[in-house]
Amino acid sequence: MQGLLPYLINGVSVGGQYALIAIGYTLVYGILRLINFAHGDVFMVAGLIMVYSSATLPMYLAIPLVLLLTVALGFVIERAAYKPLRSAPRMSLMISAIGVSYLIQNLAFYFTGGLPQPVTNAIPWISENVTVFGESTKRVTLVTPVLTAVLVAALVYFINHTKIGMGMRAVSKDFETALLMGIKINSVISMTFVVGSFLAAVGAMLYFTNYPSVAITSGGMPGLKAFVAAVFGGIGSIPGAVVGAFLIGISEELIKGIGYSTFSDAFTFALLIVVLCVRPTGLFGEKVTDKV
Amino acid sequence: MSENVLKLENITMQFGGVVAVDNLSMEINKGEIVALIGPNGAGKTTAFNTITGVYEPTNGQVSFLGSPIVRNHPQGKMKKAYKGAEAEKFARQPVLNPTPDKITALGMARTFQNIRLWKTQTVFDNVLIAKHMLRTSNVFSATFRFNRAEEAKQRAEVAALLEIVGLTDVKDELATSLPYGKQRRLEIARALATQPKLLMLDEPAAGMNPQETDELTAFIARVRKDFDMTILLIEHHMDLVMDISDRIYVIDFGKLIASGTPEVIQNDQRVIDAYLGVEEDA
Amino acid sequence: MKTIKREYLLTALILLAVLVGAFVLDASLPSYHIAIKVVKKACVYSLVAVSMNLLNGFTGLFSLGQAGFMLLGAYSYAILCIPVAKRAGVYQYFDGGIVQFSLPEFFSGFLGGTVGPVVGMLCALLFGGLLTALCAYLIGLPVLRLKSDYLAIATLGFAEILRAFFQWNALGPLTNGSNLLKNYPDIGGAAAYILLVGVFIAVILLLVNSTYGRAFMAIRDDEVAAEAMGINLAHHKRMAFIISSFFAGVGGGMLAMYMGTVQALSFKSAMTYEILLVVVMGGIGSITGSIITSFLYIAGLEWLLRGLDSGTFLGISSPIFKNGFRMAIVSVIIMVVVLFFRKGIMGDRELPDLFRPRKKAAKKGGEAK
Amino acid sequence: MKKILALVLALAMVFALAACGGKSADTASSSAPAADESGGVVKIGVFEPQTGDNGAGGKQEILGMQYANYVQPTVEIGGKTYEVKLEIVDNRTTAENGPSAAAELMNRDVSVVLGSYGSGVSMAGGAVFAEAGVPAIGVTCTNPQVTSDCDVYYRICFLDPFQGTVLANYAYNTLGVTSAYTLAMLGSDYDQGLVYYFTEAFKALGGTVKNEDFPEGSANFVSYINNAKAEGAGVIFAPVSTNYAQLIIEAASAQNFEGTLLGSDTWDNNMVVESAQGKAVTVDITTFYQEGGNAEFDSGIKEWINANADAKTNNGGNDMVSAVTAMGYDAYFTALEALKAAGSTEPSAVLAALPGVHYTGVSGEIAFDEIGDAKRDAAYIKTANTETGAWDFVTIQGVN
Repeated sequence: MQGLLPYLINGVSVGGQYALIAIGYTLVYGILRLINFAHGDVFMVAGLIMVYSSATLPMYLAIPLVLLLTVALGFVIERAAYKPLRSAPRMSLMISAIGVSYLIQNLAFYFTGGLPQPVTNAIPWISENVTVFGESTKRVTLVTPVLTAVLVAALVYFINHTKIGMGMRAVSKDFETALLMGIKINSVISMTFVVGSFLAAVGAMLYFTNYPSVAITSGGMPGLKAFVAAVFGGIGSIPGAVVGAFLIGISEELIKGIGYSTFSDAFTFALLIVVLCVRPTGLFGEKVTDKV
Repeated sequence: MSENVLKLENITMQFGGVVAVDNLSMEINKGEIVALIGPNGAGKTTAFNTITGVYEPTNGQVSFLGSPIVRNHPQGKMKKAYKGAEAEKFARQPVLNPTPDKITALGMARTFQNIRLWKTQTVFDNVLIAKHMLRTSNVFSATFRFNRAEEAKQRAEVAALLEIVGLTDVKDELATSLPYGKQRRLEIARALATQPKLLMLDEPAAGMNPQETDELTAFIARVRKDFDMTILLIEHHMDLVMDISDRIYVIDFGKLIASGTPEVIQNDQRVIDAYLGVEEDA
Repeated sequence: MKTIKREYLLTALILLAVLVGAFVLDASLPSYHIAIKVVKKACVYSLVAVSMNLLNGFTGLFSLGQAGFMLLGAYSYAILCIPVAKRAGVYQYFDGGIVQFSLPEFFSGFLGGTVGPVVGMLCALLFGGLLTALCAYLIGLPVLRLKSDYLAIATLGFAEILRAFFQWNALGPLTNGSNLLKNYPDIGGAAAYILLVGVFIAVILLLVNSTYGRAFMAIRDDEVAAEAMGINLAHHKRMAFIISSFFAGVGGGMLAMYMGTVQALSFKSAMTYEILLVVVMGGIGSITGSIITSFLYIAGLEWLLRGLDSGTFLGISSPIFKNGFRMAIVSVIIMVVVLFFRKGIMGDRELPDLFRPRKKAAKKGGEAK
Repeated sequence: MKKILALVLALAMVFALAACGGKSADTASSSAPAADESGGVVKIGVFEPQTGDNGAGGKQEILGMQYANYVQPTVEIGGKTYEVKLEIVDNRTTAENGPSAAAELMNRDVSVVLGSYGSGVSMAGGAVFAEAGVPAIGVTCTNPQVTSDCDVYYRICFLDPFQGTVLANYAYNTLGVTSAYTLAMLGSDYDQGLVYYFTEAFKALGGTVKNEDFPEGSANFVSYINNAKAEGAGVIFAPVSTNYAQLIIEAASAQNFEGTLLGSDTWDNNMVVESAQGKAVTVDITTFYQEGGNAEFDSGIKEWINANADAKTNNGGNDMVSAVTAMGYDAYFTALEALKAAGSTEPSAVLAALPGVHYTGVSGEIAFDEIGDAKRDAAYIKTANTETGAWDFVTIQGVN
């Protein structure tokens, strides 16, 4: 391995991208106890919307449009595919999530013709090259962690200090009781998806600035990795998801650095299994006991 | 004094800082019907769950037919946090913590406060599945039907059992389609199918009207007679408890406050206070 | 008593008709005909779907490791069956590989050229199943303690790890690394597949209707009650996991047979999702449902619905019939089933249930709600 | 009730299925002689991925065939004029979908098959073509085993051992590099095969090679580029699919990699070259055809692509001519030559005639050796012009 630095810089950048997706997973899991398999695909669709909108609209219109449409997509998915199953067993909900993921991919395939869509108009400024400590990288690499930190801070404030945030916390603690207390469960859940999708859209814009094209499978791997990050950090915990994402991003790049790239994905999953078996609640998760 | 079936010694169950069951000791002898009563939240079901292996008690020992089956003493973090008594009594003995199925296999079967029948199975199959425990076949002999004789025997036993409990006419119905009273009865039949030596009923009359409760009382009495059964029950319905119990244990806030025959309990001031509440300055 | 006999008779007749149909298909059509390919692939999917149903539907363990287990079975079959003479070509980058025998050839040495290869192929299939079962046992040690969705994601992870190992060049002399394994024999036509899969599914059916199958269903319906009635959860879950994996491994071996080539890349999590959705559409807990849906799904996707992708379907031409439309339609159908017909096409009923007197069947269906 | 309805529907579908199966089988046996009398339609099967990882490449290859079909929609066989119809079936890139896609083609009674982009699925389909005795002409499937293990498979492109060696020679002799770094996707036989031959040849020349793999779905190649830099590699050889090629170019540019990125025929794609536009990278590739090699073909196909919106979309949104498109075009005409030589639309006759076919296509002379491979001894080397975003011709390179 050459100096550690370029790998660390890259790991931080990758971790930042995972973090924004991981928060979406962790929020939804915290409230619905659902692994939202479709979240990675929402991320991909956000990338596609960015490609199309930035090709036709000026950037100051394109970015809000991406955010708006992605948020709408997240909202619609929840209303259409998860809400009708609220009283169904958890397995049905998860199957529905897998079905939605399958559907989004196939629809995206149909509309793109299966071709990766080139990112022609990347967001300026952040896509330029800069030099840090003598290592060359894109500016987005540096922007991502900062923006992630800012968004997480905003999110934590939102959850701790607003009424709907309080609702989210209540629902994640105890679904039935929250319902009895007069919390509007549906709007809280919708809000969760809105927030998750918003972050996914931001993540997608940063992520695809780094890469030349959006393929319909682009969401799969980042989605899965981000999920692992969320579990690693303790699913349901926002700081956990962020820390987990950075740890996974960095360790992945280090593994590539020491020449075991064959197992860079396998390592992530192995880590997941070890965490699940040794400490199922992750680094920051709370313990839940089942009642008999 | 007849043979001792179940014996609890100093059972304590502490969740975090809350002591749900505190130093509970009790005994059940063969052929008895013993009731464990107490106000809501007194720790009855928790005690029940420590006996059946659902929870691992923080301290204490449970013996069944003379041999210890569950045993624990405060360990790890609990050592410091432990608020109960007799922390050292079992410290030098090995910890015993079998899963619920092992305890059932020893001859102790239970029912649940909120009925837990297998909802996609018929009445007959619900009872038959409980016989699974008694099989001698392995998965190969069962799959390839080398266990015909055993299967036939079990089916016959289940049919006989359903006949005794009066569910033969509904044996092909889905268990969850039965009326409430029959579901209770089915749960008891299911427990009996494991051929237990001790039957443990967790609030069998919960949610029943007086008439159903009367029927249940008669039913439990008949079970004791027909199966020569020893029974431990948790119950709120005082009529039922007073009717059929030989002895009663009363707990409040996890602690045993009284024990004895129904007559004794009925006149015990502490029990009356626990149930009716006591004025602070009284 | 009389009605029971009638419904089993009808079921037997249908099964017989299917088998005869397969023989007729084999006799009347060339072996490369699409109908035969569809039947073969659908058979394989049936077996794999049923094995998944055994775990997810009957035992209530939500596992997503199916593709990994199929990978193991497929590679076992291929590695054991490639003729020795062709190994140098197949393992072109690995000096002919380290396995230098072939089960079909080995058995034809003393059982003759007609029976021997078949015995060899069956042995390879069973070996693949056993290896998969062993692997499932090892994987099960840590992961079966996990609860529903964690179990799903852990098994998914294991499947991906397995795939990485099989593609690893260091194991190339055994697995051929990222390259294809091929040139191994196929066992026969549509009828052979139907017979073989029929036998395996019959075994699963026997298991499900045995005392162990009932115990599995008890665990699915209520774990706490099952444990309280003396059913050892760890033991039974592990057993279901191992048995399901065994059949997934055998199914993987048959998929290899059907495909003619094996490459680890095919066994992605998308394959698991595909099979899971087949199981769901057929009805979780219905073996008949899994089989019927497998046939409908494969026939539709590989044959009947191809028109949706290439411009003309059922005589209608439309510009919207372009590439990807077929998959889009299929996934919309899947979502509709998942959301509005949650019990799938069969619910938890089997073929004979359909011939039971209407009233009772309806009652059972109604109550299941 | 709903369930019974569903079941009835299901059964109906199965019967319908059986019915069409039977019908098409009948026509299979009777249609061939009937066509001879009226001089009807001859069908050429197109076995290509339109979906999956290789969907983009497959579509560009189909474009060449479609254009060829547009240029030459008829063929004279045995004194009669036949209309040529392309039967396009999607093999979804992966081997498990190969057999059924191939069988579907057989079901449509094609006389000869063209394709596929990607060797793995070609081998999976090859078994079915061999069973049916229908000849197949590989367009850009470069793995030696496609033809060596299949009697009915021929191909018009060069092979991996050749291409790998050409690239090694080019890197060592022309670029003067002694240390190479290779990057291949884990699980892709195409990538791994080329890397193998490149490594063998490069080491034989006296160079050192470091091999690494990346898992499918990777998007961040920065660490790999860093590894290459750490190795002091003068070239990064990455024979990967177009999507990864773009990502590698992107990462190499971001990390200021100063050596040369070496690509194979898959890189000959306008999206790849566009992603190199405006970046400080050197990208050299080998391919089958260089735009400008045949002016008439170039202008013709550009006009056709520009007039056809679907074609343009499939070509990645512009009119740049990829080598695979030219190869698809040549494959179509090679097939027509075989049909003419056979004097019949019977697959068996076409198969018998194929070994003797000679055709001068836009990509050069096409003739087959005894295995069924094209006799080709030269590859085009192109470099990406980072200013214009187009490929510039460098040289024609042989093995020696």
